[in-house]
Amino acid sequence: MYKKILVANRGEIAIRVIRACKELGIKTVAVYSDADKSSLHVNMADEAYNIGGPLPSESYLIGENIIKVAKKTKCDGVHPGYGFLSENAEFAENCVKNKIDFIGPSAEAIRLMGDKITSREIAKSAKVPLVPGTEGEVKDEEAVSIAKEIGFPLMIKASAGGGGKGMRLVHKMSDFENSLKMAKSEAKSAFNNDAVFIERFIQEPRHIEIQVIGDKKGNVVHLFERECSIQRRHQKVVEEAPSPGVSKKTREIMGDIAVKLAKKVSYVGAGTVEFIMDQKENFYFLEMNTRVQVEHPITEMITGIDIVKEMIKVSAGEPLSFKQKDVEINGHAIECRICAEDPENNFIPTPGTAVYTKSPQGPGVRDDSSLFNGYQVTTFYDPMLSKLIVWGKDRSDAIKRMARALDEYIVLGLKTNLGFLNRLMEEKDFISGKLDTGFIDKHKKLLKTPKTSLEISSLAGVITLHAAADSQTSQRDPRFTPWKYIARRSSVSRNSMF
Amino acid sequence: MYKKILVANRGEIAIRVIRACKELGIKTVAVYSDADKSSLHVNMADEAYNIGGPLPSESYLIGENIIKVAKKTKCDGVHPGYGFLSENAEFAENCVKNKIDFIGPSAEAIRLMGDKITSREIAKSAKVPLVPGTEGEVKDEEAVSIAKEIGFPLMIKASAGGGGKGMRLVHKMSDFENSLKMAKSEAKSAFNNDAVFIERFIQEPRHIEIQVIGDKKGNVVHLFERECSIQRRHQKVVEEAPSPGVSKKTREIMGDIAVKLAKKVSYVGAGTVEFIMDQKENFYFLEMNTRVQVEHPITEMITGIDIVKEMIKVSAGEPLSFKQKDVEINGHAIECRICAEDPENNFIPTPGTAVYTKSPQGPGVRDDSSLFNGYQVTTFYDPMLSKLIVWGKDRSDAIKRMARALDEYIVLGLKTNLGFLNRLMEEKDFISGKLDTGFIDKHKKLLKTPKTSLEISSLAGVITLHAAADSQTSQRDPRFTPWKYIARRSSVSRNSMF
Amino acid sequence: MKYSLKIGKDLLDFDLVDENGTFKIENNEKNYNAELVKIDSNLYSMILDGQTCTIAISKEGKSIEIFYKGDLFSFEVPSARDKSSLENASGVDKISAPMPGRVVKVLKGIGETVSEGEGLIIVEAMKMESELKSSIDGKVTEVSVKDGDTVDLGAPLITVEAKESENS
Amino acid sequence: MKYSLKIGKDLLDFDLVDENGTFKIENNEKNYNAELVKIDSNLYSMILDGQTCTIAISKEGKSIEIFYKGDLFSFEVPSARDKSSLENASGVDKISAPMPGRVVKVLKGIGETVSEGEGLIIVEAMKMESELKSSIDGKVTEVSVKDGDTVDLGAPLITVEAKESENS
Repeated sequence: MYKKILVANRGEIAIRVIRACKELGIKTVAVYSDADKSSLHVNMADEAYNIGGPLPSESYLIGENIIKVAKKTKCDGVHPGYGFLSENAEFAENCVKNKIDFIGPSAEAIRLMGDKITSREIAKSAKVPLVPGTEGEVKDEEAVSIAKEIGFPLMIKASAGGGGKGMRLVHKMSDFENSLKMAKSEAKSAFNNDAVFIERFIQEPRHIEIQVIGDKKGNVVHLFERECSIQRRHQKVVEEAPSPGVSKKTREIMGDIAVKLAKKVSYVGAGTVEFIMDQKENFYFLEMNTRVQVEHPITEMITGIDIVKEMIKVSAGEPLSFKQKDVEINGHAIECRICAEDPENNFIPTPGTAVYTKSPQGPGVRDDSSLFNGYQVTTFYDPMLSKLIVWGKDRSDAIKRMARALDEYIVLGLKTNLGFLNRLMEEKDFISGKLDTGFIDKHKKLLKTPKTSLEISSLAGVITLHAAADSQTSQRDPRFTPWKYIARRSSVSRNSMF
Repeated sequence: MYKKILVANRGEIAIRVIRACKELGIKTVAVYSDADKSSLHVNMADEAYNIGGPLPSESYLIGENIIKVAKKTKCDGVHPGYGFLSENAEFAENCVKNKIDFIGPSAEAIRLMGDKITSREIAKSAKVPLVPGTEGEVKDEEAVSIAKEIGFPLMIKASAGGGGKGMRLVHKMSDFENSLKMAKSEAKSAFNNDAVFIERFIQEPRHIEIQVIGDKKGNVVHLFERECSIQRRHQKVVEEAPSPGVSKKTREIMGDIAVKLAKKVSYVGAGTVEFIMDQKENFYFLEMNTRVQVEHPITEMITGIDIVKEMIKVSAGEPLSFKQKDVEINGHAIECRICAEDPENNFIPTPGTAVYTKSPQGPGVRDDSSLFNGYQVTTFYDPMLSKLIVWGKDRSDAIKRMARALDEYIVLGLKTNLGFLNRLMEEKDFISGKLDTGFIDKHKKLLKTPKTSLEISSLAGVITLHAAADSQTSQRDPRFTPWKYIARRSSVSRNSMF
Repeated sequence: MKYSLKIGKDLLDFDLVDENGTFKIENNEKNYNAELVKIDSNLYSMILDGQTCTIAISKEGKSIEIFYKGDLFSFEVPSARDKSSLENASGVDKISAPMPGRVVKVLKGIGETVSEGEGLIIVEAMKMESELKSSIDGKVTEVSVKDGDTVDLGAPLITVEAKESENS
Repeated sequence: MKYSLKIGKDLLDFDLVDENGTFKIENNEKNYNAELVKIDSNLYSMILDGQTCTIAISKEGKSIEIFYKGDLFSFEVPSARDKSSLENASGVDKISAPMPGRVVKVLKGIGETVSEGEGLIIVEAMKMESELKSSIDGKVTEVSVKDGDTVDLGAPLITVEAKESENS
């Protein structure tokens, strides 16, 4: 087992890895940029080293410098987390060259799955379903028979295209030939190239992904699926496991396929095979992420497997501590990504300082956060503040618990998506599991702060104002702030019955 | 199901019940004493009412007033938590008389199990093993045969006794008659009464208890055992489930016996049957607690059953949501009670203010606490600050996780047992599961703060002193406190490598 | 006592009577009974007509931030000038940079007519592009940046004036 | 610079050199390199010879409380008088009430000889009885309470003086 691991990341995932190391008895080295001097991950590691400026390209992305720190501090492993260098094959290779284990798959596996074309080819060879379509140009004479084969609805797209020009959604055969003509003529005039290709159009698509994990003995096990259809700006915001839209049978098939794909590239460590799925459970390969995923905790909650510890162990050469038949789904888990962003304003990030925060506690609640009072959200990094994860005995139980936990969460000082998430947990369509990646667009009312909240807040605001004014006129003790004043006075007169 | 529940308690258990109610969609009413005006349980409930002075006898113990609040606020249920009125049969009766459900067993069941003699008789009739012994005086002529029957080691105790006088521990038959004589003569001279009785002496006893839960249809299910042998002042401080000292076979027998006992009194709700067990797994009935137990969360963690929600549901008339065959042990859970007390000084409570606190987070960690910055520990109530609970896939995993979580816990402002608990998680005998109720006495070194901690703390202390002195001489801006000064200056010069 | 709070462009007027720590408040013809109990540095219980609400409050200078049920409300104490300007001219939408970033594309030029909700400019920060939209119907009267400019937080970007204010 | 801290009856002496925010500290012939980085209101990282320690600090007046690894250490800034009295007469143990409570039993009377660790008085608070013990060998010179008395925090209870100090 490793003696000391360098954590080549920041924020909650760096903390996650440090916690796993502590529980495994492994020492940790943190690295940090100038912007992260007083971050929690720096505080929690055994040693910490500054690696440069606040921009990722000045610090967290410079593999060379990170390897220097690892060597100087005698680390025998580097954990890349997600993002930054986690899917950088060259960095993985350089770690190994410097006799430091890269905790993740081989550089080769990263390279193969990282390339869109190669990964599709591998997927095809592993019989992983791809979105039906012509990869190349469609000739007029074959178009109709191809369209029949692909099935409807389908999408005609300009080969040279982009921006919606030369694109046609076709719902039935009788419209096909006409649409094809129009698309081609549009493509011709827009790009001076009338080549088009055809692809099945996935209506109300769901984002479903399978967690896999492999060891160096050639074992690969899948840990079931996660549904990540609730997205904004094409980024996940709420994830759950298992998916309310995946049947037992589909789950097994998807799992087997993901394992087969991972085995094709001798996959070691944690990885995720992403699929797009329609509402009839037809699913198609999107891509494979060759690293630990942001939303890995929900899988941990329903399987009892600590994915981060397991990836460290298999990287150190241990066999997986379980076989496929040992893993079972127990209950239901949901994760909400709590972000500094403004749902009312297209989820635009809201940099600033979290002056006061309070995290939920109690049964079934896990908070993987990097927050503290005074935490600063800068423009340099992702505005995610915390991952709030709950477990419940079933989906309904988990949703109610998430609602309760979100209600306990307090972040004062910057706008967050907490209110939106609060409302989401009470939205009928979410509760009934009717999810697709267009969910948020279809439920725009969830983005608005309720009138009653403004009303209640304004009352608290006016009392604050009054207390400040009042204390100014009656001030005796300079330390007798309006706050103390309110607390001392009104607590005495609180609803008393006797 | 209930519409509104009054929570007749304070602190973490009141919060626990409020959380369960929120997740069940039930409104809550809190009651509070003058000392608890700004407590979290008051803040988290939908409504809150003051019920009197800070002494429990002035507030939380006055059932009459609590029922008045429940009636006025139209509550249909009262949850008593633990302590206070939770095992008060009269209060349970009065709730029912006022058409409010007492969420717990019937007044009859509370009464029967609350009386030491009656509960022993019921236990006997349910074939629950009792500590072998004569209940009454032992006559000289029968003494030897009784001693043989009871077995060694045994204890001779003065019937009129107390304080160790007239007490003899006898290890073998050959010492018996002589010891009996001495005990009797000692009893005679101390109490002017030479009557003695004999009881089996349980060496290195373990405290093992079985969680049971029953519904109004006559179903009772047990949720396995908890081991609570780590005690100070005869009070539990660390609990775990399952017990490392209980075999599968003993677990089944104990569970069956506990269910039988509960059925004898038509038990409804959550209850606990407590046993004393020797190191060979012989176990004997101690008592039954007819309420939710402080340490219930560890059972929740290994079974996935929410005990508090379940007791609310069965009280409302729903059948148990599971059968005996459905419940299984999954992993291992440990609870540490974090208390304001001084382990170096016989665990004496340490009232005061927790000026700054930080709770651990991350995988497998649950904190049921009533803490916040500024939380005051008074002499009116129990000094427990928090229950820290962890889950791990096995005992070793859980211990390491608890060590990690304790290490993250910060309570500044009053002495706590956190340091002791920290050291306990690294104690060989604890790790190997060699537990008995005398554990802490046998491991007194765990009570001492380590020299290195004093050394490190004193260095932080002297830097603080220096910064304060330094800023006094160089002060320009009055808001430029020593703290800001330290932060600003030293963060720049932190280990930089490039 | 009369108090006003400003949120966004709206002005809220209150009449508050302090009855020794419990407050009778009137706003918009509604009446409330409220109390505020301090828990922690910024954490309060507000008891509003008998119901408990958990609220976090911070006050700095003339601005008051209130966190309630996941949403953050930023109030300001309006100045006398604020009050009159709010009441008279609400027909100008000055868009400024919501965070430091880069201008990806200016979508509207000076003199162009825009409707409420129409995109004016695309800015990029934290790897995300955001389209900033007009909050009123009107005409673009000022464009302060061009494609590719990097801008600081609060930098003026583009201004729209309502048609009515054109006529005034 | 020379600094002293008092903890219990012990006086710790330090020599601290401030090298622009990193500190070279000498105590008891040991040398340390330390830095302190502020995280939160009371939370600090101390980097001690390259290793990170999480520490919480509060300072009020002349007392400094440090939380480290679950233990709380209360230091005081010794006054000049403290220093001399600490150095000269350590032979008096004045027991005072560790919390408000009730005296259950006074175990030793005036003039009685006691050894270190021997029980002097039993007090009750928060439903628990505690025996307070002598920290020195000596003689009881003062008993300020009797059985059943209720006492406030810090009330003097009983005083033991060492035999040596008797002779002085």
